[in-house]
Amino acid sequence: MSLALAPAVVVQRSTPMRDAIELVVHHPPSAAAVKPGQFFQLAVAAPQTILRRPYSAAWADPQGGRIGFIFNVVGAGSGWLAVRHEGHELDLLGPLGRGFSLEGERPVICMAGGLGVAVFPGVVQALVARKRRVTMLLGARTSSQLLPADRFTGADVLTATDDGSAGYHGSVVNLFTSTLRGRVGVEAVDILTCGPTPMLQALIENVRQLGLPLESIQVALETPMGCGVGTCLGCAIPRAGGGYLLSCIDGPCVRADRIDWGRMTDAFHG
Amino acid sequence: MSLALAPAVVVQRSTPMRDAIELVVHHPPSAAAVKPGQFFQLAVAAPQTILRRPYSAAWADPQGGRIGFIFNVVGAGSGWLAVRHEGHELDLLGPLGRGFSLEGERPVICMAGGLGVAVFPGVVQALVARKRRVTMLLGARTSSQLLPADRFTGADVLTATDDGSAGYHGSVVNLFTSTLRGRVGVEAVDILTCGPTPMLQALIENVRQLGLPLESIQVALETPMGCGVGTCLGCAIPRAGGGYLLSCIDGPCVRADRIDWGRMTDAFHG
Amino acid sequence: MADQVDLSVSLGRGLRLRSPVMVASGTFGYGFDAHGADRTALGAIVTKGTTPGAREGNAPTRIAETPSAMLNAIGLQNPGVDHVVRVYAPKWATWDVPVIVNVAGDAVDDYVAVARRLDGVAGIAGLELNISCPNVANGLQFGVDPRMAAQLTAGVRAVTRLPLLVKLTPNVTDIVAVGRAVEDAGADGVSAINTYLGMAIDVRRRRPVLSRGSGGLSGPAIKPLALHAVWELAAALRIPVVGVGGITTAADALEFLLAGAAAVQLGTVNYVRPQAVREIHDGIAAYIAAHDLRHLGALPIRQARVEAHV
Amino acid sequence: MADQVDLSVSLGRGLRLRSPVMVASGTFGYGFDAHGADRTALGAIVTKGTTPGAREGNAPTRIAETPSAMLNAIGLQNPGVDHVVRVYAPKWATWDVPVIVNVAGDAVDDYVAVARRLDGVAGIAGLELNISCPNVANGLQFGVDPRMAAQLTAGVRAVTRLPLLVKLTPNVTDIVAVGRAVEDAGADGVSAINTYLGMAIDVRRRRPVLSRGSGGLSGPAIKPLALHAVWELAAALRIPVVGVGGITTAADALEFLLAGAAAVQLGTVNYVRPQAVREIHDGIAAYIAAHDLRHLGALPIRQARVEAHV
Ligand SMILES: Cc1cc2nc3c(=O)[nH]c(=O)nc-3n(C[C@H](O)[C@H](O)[C@H](O)COP(=O)(O)OP(=O)(O)OC[C@H]3O[C@@H](n4cnc5c(N)ncnc54)[C@H](O)[C@@H]3O)c2cc1C
Ligand SMILES: Cc1cc2nc3c(=O)[nH]c(=O)nc-3n(C[C@H](O)[C@H](O)[C@H](O)COP(=O)(O)OP(=O)(O)OC[C@H]3O[C@@H](n4cnc5c(N)ncnc54)[C@H](O)[C@@H]3O)c2cc1C
Ligand SMILES: Cc1cc2nc3c(=O)[nH]c(=O)nc-3n(C[C@H](O)[C@H](O)[C@H](O)COP(=O)(O)O)c2cc1C
Ligand SMILES: Cc1cc2nc3c(=O)[nH]c(=O)nc-3n(C[C@H](O)[C@H](O)[C@H](O)COP(=O)(O)O)c2cc1C
Ligand code: FES
Ligand code: FES
Repeated sequence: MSLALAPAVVVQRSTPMRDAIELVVHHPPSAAAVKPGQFFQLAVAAPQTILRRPYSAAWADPQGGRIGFIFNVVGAGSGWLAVRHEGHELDLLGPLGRGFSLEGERPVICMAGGLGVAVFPGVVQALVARKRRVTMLLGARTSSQLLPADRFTGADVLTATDDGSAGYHGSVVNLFTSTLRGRVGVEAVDILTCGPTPMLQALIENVRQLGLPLESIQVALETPMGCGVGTCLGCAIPRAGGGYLLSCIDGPCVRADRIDWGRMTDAFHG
Repeated sequence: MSLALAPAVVVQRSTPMRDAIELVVHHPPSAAAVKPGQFFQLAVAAPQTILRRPYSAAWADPQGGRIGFIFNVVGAGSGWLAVRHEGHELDLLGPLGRGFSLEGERPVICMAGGLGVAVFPGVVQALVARKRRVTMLLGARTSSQLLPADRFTGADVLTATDDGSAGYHGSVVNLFTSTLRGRVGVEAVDILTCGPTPMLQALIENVRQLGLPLESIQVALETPMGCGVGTCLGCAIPRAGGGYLLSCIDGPCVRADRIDWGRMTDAFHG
Repeated sequence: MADQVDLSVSLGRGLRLRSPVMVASGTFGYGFDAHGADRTALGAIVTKGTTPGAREGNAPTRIAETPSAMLNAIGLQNPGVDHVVRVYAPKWATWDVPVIVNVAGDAVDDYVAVARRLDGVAGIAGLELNISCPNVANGLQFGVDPRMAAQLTAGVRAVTRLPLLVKLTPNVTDIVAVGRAVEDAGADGVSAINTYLGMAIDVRRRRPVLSRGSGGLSGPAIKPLALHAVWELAAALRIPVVGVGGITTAADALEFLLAGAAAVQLGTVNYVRPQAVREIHDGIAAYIAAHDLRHLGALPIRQARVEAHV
Repeated sequence: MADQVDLSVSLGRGLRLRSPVMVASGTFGYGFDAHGADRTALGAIVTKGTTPGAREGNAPTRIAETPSAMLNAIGLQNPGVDHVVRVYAPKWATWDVPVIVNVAGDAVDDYVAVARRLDGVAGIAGLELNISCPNVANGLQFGVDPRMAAQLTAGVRAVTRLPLLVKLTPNVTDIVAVGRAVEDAGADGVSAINTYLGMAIDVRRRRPVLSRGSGGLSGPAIKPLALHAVWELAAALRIPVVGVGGITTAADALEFLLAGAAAVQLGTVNYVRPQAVREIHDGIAAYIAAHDLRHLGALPIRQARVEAHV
């Protein structure tokens, strides 16, 4: 593992969709090393906090030595990140964890709920580069919170909003169920997904009902983390068959059949 | 006491001398209320800190509703203040404490060591407005760390530097001793001073040797503070005759004869 | 809507507060100096620790900041109980917020003397026995030993009809044992907790920062520790537990109320955000309204309890 | 100049470290996962708590951040002592930094079994008995009772010639009594301290954040508490005291060394700044050089001691 400990510099700050911020940092070694689905632990100097915060690389540009992060403000750490501007330094630790496995030839459905979309620009780009057929399903509360489709060049983009202000009126999981039925053969897709645990639960439920194999799904987990490198044992998630996986080193991208979804609900959604 | 709890806005940030920063905030009620020598407790959102930090109002402009603070970076709180810029908000609590007593007709010697100068622009202005004759003695390590003389309009300004790069070569206390001897009658001055405890100690020593009454000296103390309003009892300073004064409400400006300088040394300089 | 929520709370023996938000001993003086706090949101004021005679307190340095916390070794500087009775109590008698006097001393007799002197004095709503001050000689001795704590409580109980809180120290192996002991000895409630024994060293001067060497730690840093103590006590005691330690936001206060505290005290935060009393009061009201709980008594959670002795 | 300073330290029974900066149990795995730490600045690695058999640990949620600190309830997830002996020890035997195995269990027999299994195994430089884990049933029982702590220490002492540290819990009234007891029972040193019992409540979900309800608090918030414990222990014990708790900077480490610690362990900071080991090592060296002290033994201050039992 190559770990960036030198500071990266923020070279761009923007608002890619409502309530979200995108920071682009310049850090050539990290940009060259990161794989789609991997994350970095970002140091935050917010009052009273001590731990780093895990953020997926939204995309990387190895030539330009740049990485993008897309996030929303949910607490002290993200609040501090949100007021970083061009020229500020950011202390990255990473790239960390296992990204998505992109091997194979089957069509891919990418499915993002809310800020789960943050991981996908780079994933879709890599899949398209591998000439795989990609359908990107985006779910949000309302249309202004959707990341624009031009961030997924080469993919079919379908959207779902809770309020019906754009695309499918309803949850992205329901959109998925219909899309899957309509567009591709049921056994013949890979599914990559990231989003809130309830969305993942609903997806798993649906997939089971459809009789699809969980093996074809990879989820990017967003479990709270301590170290991000496997030493604190704090990011455990229930493993199918007993025991635990560490989401920072066995994940964050994990095949859905490796997770015990029943115990997962107890832990994160009871 | 009128306490400012509404946020003030930084309207100007500058570097009045080397290693120092001046923040000007807009807050009309505080600017109207503050007296020379009083201070504010400034909230800082630096990592791991919780307490406010006490800072003297360097000057106030009641008409313009503005107050200036001059400080250097010594730790987390001042480090955070140092990166405030125009448009940022600052949370002030104050004005607090007792300022200098400016009554009387005698000539005044103001004597500042290092960042102790921060309290004097407003003090000198008020003294000059009262038509008192003012001599401002400024001490610093080197010439670039002296606040420019034009901040003390109407006063005679004399400087001392440890390295001799400007004015008197030596300590401001030694400059004082010679000035006092040369310029004014020994019993006929009031002395207002602010600076590091060792400087204050040296001054008291000298004044005693000269046979001057300690009553003619007022010191602005910079004891570490908790609350700034008299409730934590944390800012005790040894009182002449036994017991303690609270530097936040009995001071920060205190007549030198009210302090037990022997016990003061034990506490803050042993 | 949050306006209609009933935030009143009873701490026993007729001591009824209109708000569960109190201010903690040593952080609000005797109620005269702290400005900016909105008294209409305040349940009660607990005064600085008060001893039979006046005390000058410890030599400086008395306080030091540490990560998310502060150390103090004030040493019970106070004007003595006579001054309190003669000068302060008559003023308190005109206030509409109850004042609880925090009582301290070096020996059982000191506590009894102060309590006796305060009994029946107009303007005094209750007593809080500080058996847990880390900053005076013997300060902790009563608080760490259940038997001594009970003796002291019983001694004071015998001379006063005032509502009686006992403030526990967390510097013990088993705080529940001390809590049970003072409950049995007649306390109407416990306040948990006082400060944690801590220390800071000035590496430049190569000596402890505080003149006494050690001091008591307070502030956000100790919140998880205090919360755990309150959770354990609330499960074990029948009398009300008043939660104290590191509360700075409404969410913090709610953690304590959910853990089973009947009321909370704000300490160190008073130094930093005098408006915290109002904000926390309103935040609690909003939460109760939003969760359709109607009153404070519906807050405590216990069912999630995993094990008895974690 | 700082290069010429001797930073080596002896922890007894032949355990000599080239640097007083160790990494604390549970924060560096078994030495294989933590990247970014500069091992040339490292005095020793203390492993995750190791039990006779493998353990899966507690259900999530296992960690939570609190002001300047974190709570953990990992529950001693570890691969068991056999795996350690077979897979890890041979690798450690090739390293130039000593590895100390942190030993845990539910009963005296567990500790003795692990210690016996590790005795004489190449690659194992010492043992640290974790008699203070708040996150498993019975975890604390040995640590809070001087007699049980002594029994456990003596039991392990009887089956191993390895250097033996005993890691104390701060969740006691009198940590010095426990320290004395394990010293008399044959410990070569004590590590002080393990985490403080704490808790966080999720006010949105109205239940404890951690699956176990409570957990152990670590990080900068506890530094003043740990420092006080070390100060007291160093004054009372003859064996070396290893200081642990909230150290994140060289100044923090120096506070512990000035308080009398022979060495320090970095815990939570390893998660945040892997380079802390190097920075703190160099900071200590620079301080010693600047103060003309030449070696670590000249650091401890005691003269400023104010009172015996503050
Ligand atoms: C591998 C990984 C990749 C991630 N990538 C992204 C990303 O690209 N964009 C993005 O916006 N967010 C991402 N997250 C989530 C992000 O890490 C958290 O939102 C962030 O740590 C919150 O920090 P805070 O200080 O702002 O909030 P806190 O004050 O720590 O918490 C605020 C609220 O958020 C909850 N929370 C805290 N941490 C997490 C978490 N890890 N997951 C879910 N809820 C949490 C808390 O329980 C609390 O309710 C990722 C998380 C992981 C583990
Ligand atoms: C009434 C009053 C008025 C003041 N006015 C000014 C002013 O106008 N300009 C200015 O630059 N400073 C002033 N000070 C000092 C200023 O408050 C401190 O420098 C500041 O609080 C340090 O905060 P920090 O977080 O940056 O440093 P910290 O990290 O808290 O401390 C850094 C170092 O400074 C020392 N220190 C901390 N507080 C004080 C203090 N109050 N006095 C002296 N040393 C301290 C610490 O012991 C430590 O060595 C004033 C202090 C008082 C009490
Ligand atoms: C400066 C200071 C002085 C204190 N004095 C007393 C006291 O006299 N009596 C007492 O029982 N508690 C005293 N306390 C403890 C507080 O009442 C409270 O229990 C403790 O600070 C924890 O709460 P906090 O974290 O909200 O501050 C004092 C605390 C501080 C910070
Ligand atoms: C996630 C985590 C796991 C820990 N596991 C152990 C353990 O297995 N054995 C042990 O003795 N201490 C364990 N500790 C305690 C640390 O070794 C250390 O004593 C404590 O964290 C205080 O130091 P710190 O504040 O520098 O982290 C653990 C601490 C953390 C944060
Ligand atoms: S976050 Fe520490 S082990 Fe995964
Ligand atoms: S700073 Fe609190 S009493 Fe003076």
